[in-house]
Amino acid sequence: MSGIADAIENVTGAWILPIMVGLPLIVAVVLVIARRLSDDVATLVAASTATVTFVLAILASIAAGPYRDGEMVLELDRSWVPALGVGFHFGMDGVSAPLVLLTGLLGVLVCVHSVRVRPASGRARLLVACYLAVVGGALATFTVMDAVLFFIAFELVLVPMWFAIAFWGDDTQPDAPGRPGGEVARRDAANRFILFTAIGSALMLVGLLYVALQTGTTDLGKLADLAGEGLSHDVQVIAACFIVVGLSVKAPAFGVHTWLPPAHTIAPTGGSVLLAGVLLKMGTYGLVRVAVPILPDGFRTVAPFLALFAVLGIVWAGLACFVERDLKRLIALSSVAHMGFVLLGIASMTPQGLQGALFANIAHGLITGLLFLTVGSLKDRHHTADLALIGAGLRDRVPRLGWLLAFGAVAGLGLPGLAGFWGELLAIVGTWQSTGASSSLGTAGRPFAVVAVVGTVIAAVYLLRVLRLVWHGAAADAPQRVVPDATRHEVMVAAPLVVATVALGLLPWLLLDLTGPAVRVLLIVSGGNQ
Amino acid sequence: MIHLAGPVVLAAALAGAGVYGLLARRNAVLVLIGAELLLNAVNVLLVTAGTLPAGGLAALSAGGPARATAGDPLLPGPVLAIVVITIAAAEIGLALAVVLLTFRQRGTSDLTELRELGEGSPTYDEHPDAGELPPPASAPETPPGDDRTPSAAGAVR
Amino acid sequence: MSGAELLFAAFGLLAATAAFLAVGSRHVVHAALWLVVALGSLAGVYLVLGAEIVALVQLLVYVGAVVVLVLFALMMTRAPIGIRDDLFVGKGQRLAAVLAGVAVAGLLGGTLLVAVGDATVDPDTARGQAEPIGRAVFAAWALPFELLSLLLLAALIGAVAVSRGRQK
Amino acid sequence: MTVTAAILTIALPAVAAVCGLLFARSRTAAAEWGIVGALGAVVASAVEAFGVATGGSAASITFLGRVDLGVGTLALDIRTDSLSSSVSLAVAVVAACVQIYSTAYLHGEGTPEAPIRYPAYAATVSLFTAAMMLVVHADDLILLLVGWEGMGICSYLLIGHHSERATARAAAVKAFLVTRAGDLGVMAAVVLLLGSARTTSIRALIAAAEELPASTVTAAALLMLLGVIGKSAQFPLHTWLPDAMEGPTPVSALIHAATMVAAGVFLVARLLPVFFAADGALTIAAIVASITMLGAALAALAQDDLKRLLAYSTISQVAYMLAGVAVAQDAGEAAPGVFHLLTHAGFKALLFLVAGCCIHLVNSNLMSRMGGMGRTQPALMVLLGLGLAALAGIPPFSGFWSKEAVLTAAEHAAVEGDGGLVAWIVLVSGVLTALVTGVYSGRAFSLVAFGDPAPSEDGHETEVHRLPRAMMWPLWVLAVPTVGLGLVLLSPPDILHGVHVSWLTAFTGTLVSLAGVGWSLTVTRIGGKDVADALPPGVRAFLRDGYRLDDVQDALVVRPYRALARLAHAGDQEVVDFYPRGSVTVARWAGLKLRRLQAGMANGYVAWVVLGAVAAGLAGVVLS
Amino acid sequence: MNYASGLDTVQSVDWRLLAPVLGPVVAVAAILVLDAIGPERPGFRRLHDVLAVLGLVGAGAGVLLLVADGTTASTLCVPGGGLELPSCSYLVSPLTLTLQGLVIAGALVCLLLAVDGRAAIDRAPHHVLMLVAVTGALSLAGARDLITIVVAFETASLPAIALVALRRDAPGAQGAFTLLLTAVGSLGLLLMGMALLVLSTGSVHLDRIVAALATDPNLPQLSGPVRAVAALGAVLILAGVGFKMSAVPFHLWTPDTYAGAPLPIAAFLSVVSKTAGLAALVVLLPVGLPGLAGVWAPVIGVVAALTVTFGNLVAMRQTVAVRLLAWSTVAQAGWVLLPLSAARPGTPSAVRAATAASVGYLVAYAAASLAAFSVVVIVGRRHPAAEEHSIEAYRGLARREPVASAVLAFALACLAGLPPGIVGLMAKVVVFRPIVGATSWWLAGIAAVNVVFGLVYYVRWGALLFSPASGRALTWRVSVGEGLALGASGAACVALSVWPQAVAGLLPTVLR
Repeated sequence: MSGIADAIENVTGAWILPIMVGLPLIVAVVLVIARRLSDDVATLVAASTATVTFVLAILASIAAGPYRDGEMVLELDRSWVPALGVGFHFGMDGVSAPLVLLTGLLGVLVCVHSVRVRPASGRARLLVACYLAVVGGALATFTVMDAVLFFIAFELVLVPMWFAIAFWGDDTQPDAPGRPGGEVARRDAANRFILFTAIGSALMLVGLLYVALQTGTTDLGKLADLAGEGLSHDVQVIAACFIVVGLSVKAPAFGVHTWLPPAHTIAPTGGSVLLAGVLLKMGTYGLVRVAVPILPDGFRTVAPFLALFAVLGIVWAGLACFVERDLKRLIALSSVAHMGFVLLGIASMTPQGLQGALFANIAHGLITGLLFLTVGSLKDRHHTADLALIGAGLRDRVPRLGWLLAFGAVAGLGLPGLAGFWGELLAIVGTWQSTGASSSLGTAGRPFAVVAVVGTVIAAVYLLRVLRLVWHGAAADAPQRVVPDATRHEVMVAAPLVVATVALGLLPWLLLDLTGPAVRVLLIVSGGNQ
Repeated sequence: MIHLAGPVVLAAALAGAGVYGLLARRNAVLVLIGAELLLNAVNVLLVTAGTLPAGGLAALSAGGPARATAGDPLLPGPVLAIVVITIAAAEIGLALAVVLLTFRQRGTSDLTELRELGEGSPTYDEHPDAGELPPPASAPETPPGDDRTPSAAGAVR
Repeated sequence: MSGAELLFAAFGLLAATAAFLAVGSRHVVHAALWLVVALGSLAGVYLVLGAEIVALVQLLVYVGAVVVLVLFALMMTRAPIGIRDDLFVGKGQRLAAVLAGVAVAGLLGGTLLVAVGDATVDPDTARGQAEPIGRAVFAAWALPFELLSLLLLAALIGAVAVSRGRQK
Repeated sequence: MTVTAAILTIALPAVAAVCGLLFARSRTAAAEWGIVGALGAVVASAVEAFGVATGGSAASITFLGRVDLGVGTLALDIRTDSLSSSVSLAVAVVAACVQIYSTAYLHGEGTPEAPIRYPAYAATVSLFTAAMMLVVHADDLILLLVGWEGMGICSYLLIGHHSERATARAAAVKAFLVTRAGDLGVMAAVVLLLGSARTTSIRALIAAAEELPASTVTAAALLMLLGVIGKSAQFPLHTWLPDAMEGPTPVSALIHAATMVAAGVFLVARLLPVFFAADGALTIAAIVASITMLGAALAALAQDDLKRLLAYSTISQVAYMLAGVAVAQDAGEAAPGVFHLLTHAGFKALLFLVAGCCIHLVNSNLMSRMGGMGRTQPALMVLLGLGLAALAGIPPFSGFWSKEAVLTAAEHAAVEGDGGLVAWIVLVSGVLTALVTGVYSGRAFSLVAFGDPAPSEDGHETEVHRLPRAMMWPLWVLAVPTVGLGLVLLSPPDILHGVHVSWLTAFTGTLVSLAGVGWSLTVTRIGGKDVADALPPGVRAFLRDGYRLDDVQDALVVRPYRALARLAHAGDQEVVDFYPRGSVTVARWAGLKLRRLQAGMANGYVAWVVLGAVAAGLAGVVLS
Repeated sequence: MNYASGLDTVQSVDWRLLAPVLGPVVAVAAILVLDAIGPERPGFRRLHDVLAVLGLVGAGAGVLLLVADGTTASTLCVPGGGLELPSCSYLVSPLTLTLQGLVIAGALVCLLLAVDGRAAIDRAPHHVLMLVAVTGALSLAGARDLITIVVAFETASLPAIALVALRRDAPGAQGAFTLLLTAVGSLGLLLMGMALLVLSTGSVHLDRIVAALATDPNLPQLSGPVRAVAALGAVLILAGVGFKMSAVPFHLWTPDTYAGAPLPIAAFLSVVSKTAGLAALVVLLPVGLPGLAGVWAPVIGVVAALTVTFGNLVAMRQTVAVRLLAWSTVAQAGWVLLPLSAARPGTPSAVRAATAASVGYLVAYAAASLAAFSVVVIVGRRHPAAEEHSIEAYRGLARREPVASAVLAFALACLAGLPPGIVGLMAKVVVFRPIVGATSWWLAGIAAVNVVFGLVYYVRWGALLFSPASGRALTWRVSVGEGLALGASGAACVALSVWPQAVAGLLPTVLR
């Protein structure tokens, strides 16, 4: 392995990251400009670009080489705005490598999916350009090592996703019961998405600037090495409040999550996959990269509240899913629950907690990506995502889609042996460990762990309800009985996610060896308890 | 020997009257009278400043009758007063031209009737003639309404 | 109460009352005429304060030109002659106007009175002569006066352009 | 060699499942994959058993690699010892029989109302076998949990096989959720142990059982016990097993007789030293076992559906196994319980498959419709007789030896050991259960074999059915252990060394069960009412509905949960979403009101300018 | 006693430093002479446009020359009044040159837009008025004594009033009168403020006022009440200049005048006269009265917070394009003023940082606003409702007019602070930095909320461009002037996005 890593390193040098990030963005712009390009050619171009990006991501993670000592590699630093000390500083370590791979993979799957499955309202060229822009923005967020650039990359994904929801969203579905469907719902869902995220990133900017001003540098690497010693306690607490609130809007913590269900329900299939698989991760990645290492004391005081909202999210969203009628809204709410585990793991500030959080991050990306692809296909066939209207007996009517949905649901409820389990287990172990004086959760750690354990059952309850309503049951009493099963193309798109979920479930060390050393470096630096 | 309180009170009175004039009058021209009074209040203060020693009130408050120390040779007070008067003249010239224009266009100079541009005013009309889009590009670009477009120029509006 | 103080009080009082009448009168032309009286008495005030040239300019420009223009404007906008009660805005805004006036006067007067206290000043009439002002203008204030000329030019051209009808 | 065989027992069925699902084109191909997988497992477990028996010591190898958790490294290893090899052999045999049996039992698919599901069925059974093998061979609690829950999901899929029936769908969900609730205990135990003992490797835990802090060990043991109660359908989490009869009968034979329900007892046996170190755990297990044992037996008495009778009988027999393990005097010997587990796997699987044949013949579960089989199906009735005899514990069948072993262990603990009051309770309830078991086995036999055949409407009763060979052969295979497993005591593998049967308890036990069987067989002969009919109708209904625990569960858990969910969903819509929506409306309203200020009058605007200036002036003077 | 004894020579003038101011004046003279003697032929009238543009380009060249040699020099000075360096009326410093550059660029674009417009039919007066206004703004940037400042300020705003009135119809008249009355009222307040300053400090030159109001103990301190008079003066100055910045509560004229004015003049008001306003504010307060920063900084903070919130809230309700831009300029004025509140400690570094941020944001705002106005002007000229066309006219424009709608979308992204409008994003970062540095959390909170309020209407308008067009979308042939203006402002936005150092790194040296 290290042979290949050195080969890649000296071939491309540290330029591999900027190329990987720049390629999708540039192609997206080209696709928007090329007005004469037909939809077929455009989607093929996009699919090939996404594939090249994914290959680059793989090469970069290999080149990032042995993750044993967990420090930053493939660094490139070019100054851009000297007045603010802002520079193009790219880097990759154990924490960002898996997320880059996940983004690359989902990017490929979404673009390949859109080659065959075209949006109802046409203009696939622009939609695919939006997807590429979102992938580019997310890759930038995961590899950039400068606070202001992180803020810019954070906001880079807003406009393309806004257009994806507003112009290609599903217009049959009111975003909330009793509200008009169509253009109004699409526009409202898109606005809700962009406004929530904008206020979040604005607050985060305030926090980041406060840290940058107090320490004099905006470089995340240097700030992590400082580990908060240049900052007094209450400076850290104020900055941590701003940053954590800002970021928890993006990884929807309970309370600020109401933008997620409408956005997911209305977004087109590819949009929902990217929204759930990539965008939610930017919030939690931000917490792990910015909040935990740079403001250890500050984050330690904020952690109990973050944990409280995380746990509340797990239980509340789980309960809400039980009576939710729309399948896409249900999966969106389940994302809130899953991200609750991630936030809980981060709040515990223990190595297991953080590893659990990062693992659950990737697992959620794969599983929810699969679920959204499947439900998207179902919605394309039934023109609705309402459980009652889809009708029972999917396992007989559309066996392939049925099995994908069943697999997704089972993986979603955190069955041991599939990827979802390890994240949740380690997060709970981390929270349980996070007791005692120097820990971040203090006395609140243990009760939260207990509630989280109960939370895993809640997930089973609502997912099995879904299977019982749609997957099981006699095909006879489904309103639209004759519906075409998943095409070979759709199965090929979903297959990598299934394989990845099983692989990570059975062989967790594939991911844990990557994140382990990096997490320990982050926590040793910030003095988190073992 | 003049107590400075005199000019101060005078200036304050003039300013008060000026402000009242500005806000209470309905006729456009009378409103301008209020403005003139406000500027005259400023002139009184400036002329008084002219009578003070070089450091202004700061120097004065250092005690002793004013005449002993010499004034600032640049005489900023009176020069600024003269400048103010000239500016006032220029303003009133243009102001009356605008008032006459309003009168010619709307036939009145009463401010309570001249308020159709304000979004909150009762006579505000959001889209006066949100006419249909122009016919396709082939037709010459001559939007409706005669008094606005000089046909002579023929150039694009 | 020296002689100058008495003279200043007289002119000041005249100016103040004339100002209030100019602003408050219900007769349009009377308002303009009271304005003339106010500005004239202010010229007297400036004389007492030793700013001779300023008084002259005040008489020439203000009383001579500005007020005449105002009268012309009143005539040309066919302002109503005689006692009219439609010269003032509605009750609410008039009350606000009074309050604003009193507030401005109070704020200015109060702050300055506190700062001035009972200081007295003996205005040196020689300081306001034409010769020192002229010398000061040419030695220190060249740029403002050049700009002033530009401003007057612009005002002139603007007034002419605005009042001239559409050029055919 | 033995450990590689162990890995094969897991790998072969798993591979068969995947291939069956992906590549099987036709029904028969899927069936073949299933059978190949099962037979492979049998061979592999036989090799493993032989290896262990010929002196191979307990060995373990890494299976899914090592995971560095920061708190300690997690070794996902596989281990084999006599306990795991014997149980895996039993499981493999039963699984093979079930695979073969199912090929014939699940016929008639392909019609619109019975769509082709056999490939999925066969694959799921293979997957289930792999999961059970993983549980049996796991040397790490988390790996065990993976197999544990794997079984849970397979049982969900299999119970829900006939998913067109509403009751089947409900039973599947109920089964999974109740067992999942139980599994919370195991997961919590894992979290606890990872926290304090920094490892979940079973070997390490057993070795360090003494040194661990008492509170952690007790808590972990009790939590694991909760998992056991859930998985092995002990009181109060047993309500899912009777409903699980909605699944096809071979499934019940495999999952709800031989393997899954026994996994709980297996776990206690595997971690006995830990349970021993936890002072309260075993006593609680014993008490729960004795309550379940008697209660389930009585409930079985009142059933008139053959499969539900066997289900309640399984609950009672598993309680027997748990009692056998719970009364162990020292950390070494869980033998009686394990021995009963092995024998029970044999005869209960046989009984279920026989019941399957009966249902296949009259296609109804009710025993009242199965009367008079003695004449039409003599061979079947012999097998039924053998099974019921083993169940009742009539010598010389295997059931007798293992039940007496448990009773002897209980008596030994009560009399010599320091088992105290709990051992006595176990002994007494053991004997009573033996009596009741005898009664309901006899009743079942008399109803099915001797009862008068009910007039079937479509009159096809006349021509004699010939059961397909694929369904008969497995029965004979299973009859062998039912009859002869007792012989194994002659040269027992080391796991069964602790088994010894004292003559006194053997005699009393046999006497009691013979009395029970005799009474229920003869009472109808001599004109008395059937045993169940003798019970007052109210009591019978109460017992038949399993003490109405379902209504209790519905009232305590299901209804409040749904209400809470509706509250949360409404809350999400109104309360949490109120603030963003509210702020937007406030902003729009403010925008409208502020726009009103533009009144259009020029001197109105100057008023605002002056007002602003005055306010700023005041602030300026104050601040100076 | 001859008071004028020391002043016997006429003031010396260094013409090189005054070059930028003289550019437009020469052009004015040329245009007037040409108009007087030139024949009536239309081709001939194009010459006026060329002359006006040449005037501005000349001024631009002057600025570039001064930037090249980079020294800070002053002219029109007065023999020292007891201070080490003579007080001067005109100073050329990085601040001056930056503001002058911005004024010239803005005026050039507005002129190009206005050239084909209806108001510029009679060329001479229109161009003269615009050039005089530009001269006023340029001299204001360099003025360093109160008299020059007030005259320059008036020279910048009076012609604007006339320009608005050039539309010669009822809305134009009412818009002009509203602006006029607000300007006169504000002039009264500004002069009152200056009078109080002259009274309390006795001098008119800013460096002498700075010395008089210095806060460091070893210089003679002003007594309490006199300092109160100076403070009142400072705040009245802020109120007097507030109307030009369209800061709340002095902003009420903005929507009416923008709706009443011809569209290019609205652009002129929104960019050039706002720059002049900021120039006056920066010269008078941060440069003139750093000692009183404790007084005017909090007041500016409150005004800025009110302005940004007020502007955004009402802008959300607008449907008429030019009114939406009017309220958007009010909101953006709030953003420009926000960093000035961080000058509270009055130390040279704090004041420099605050002013640099404020001017930096103005540069970003100017580019984006000009681009937006260019497109609105182009559409306004082709739409029957002319000045009052609603944003519905832009529905589906992208399909028929991709270039113009791309520029408008990019400009709106910059104004909203959303990528791809990187310059807008960087400008928001530049504004947040001093506020967070001064740890005024309530201001940071309000600013963060206003980022969101701003998004609402910019995104709504941007989305209209790309949503499917219901009826026939507009399409047109762009004239030379409009094309140049659109191209220049669009290119400026993109250039600043690629190189935000121009926005973030302004005024590195001490403020003078």
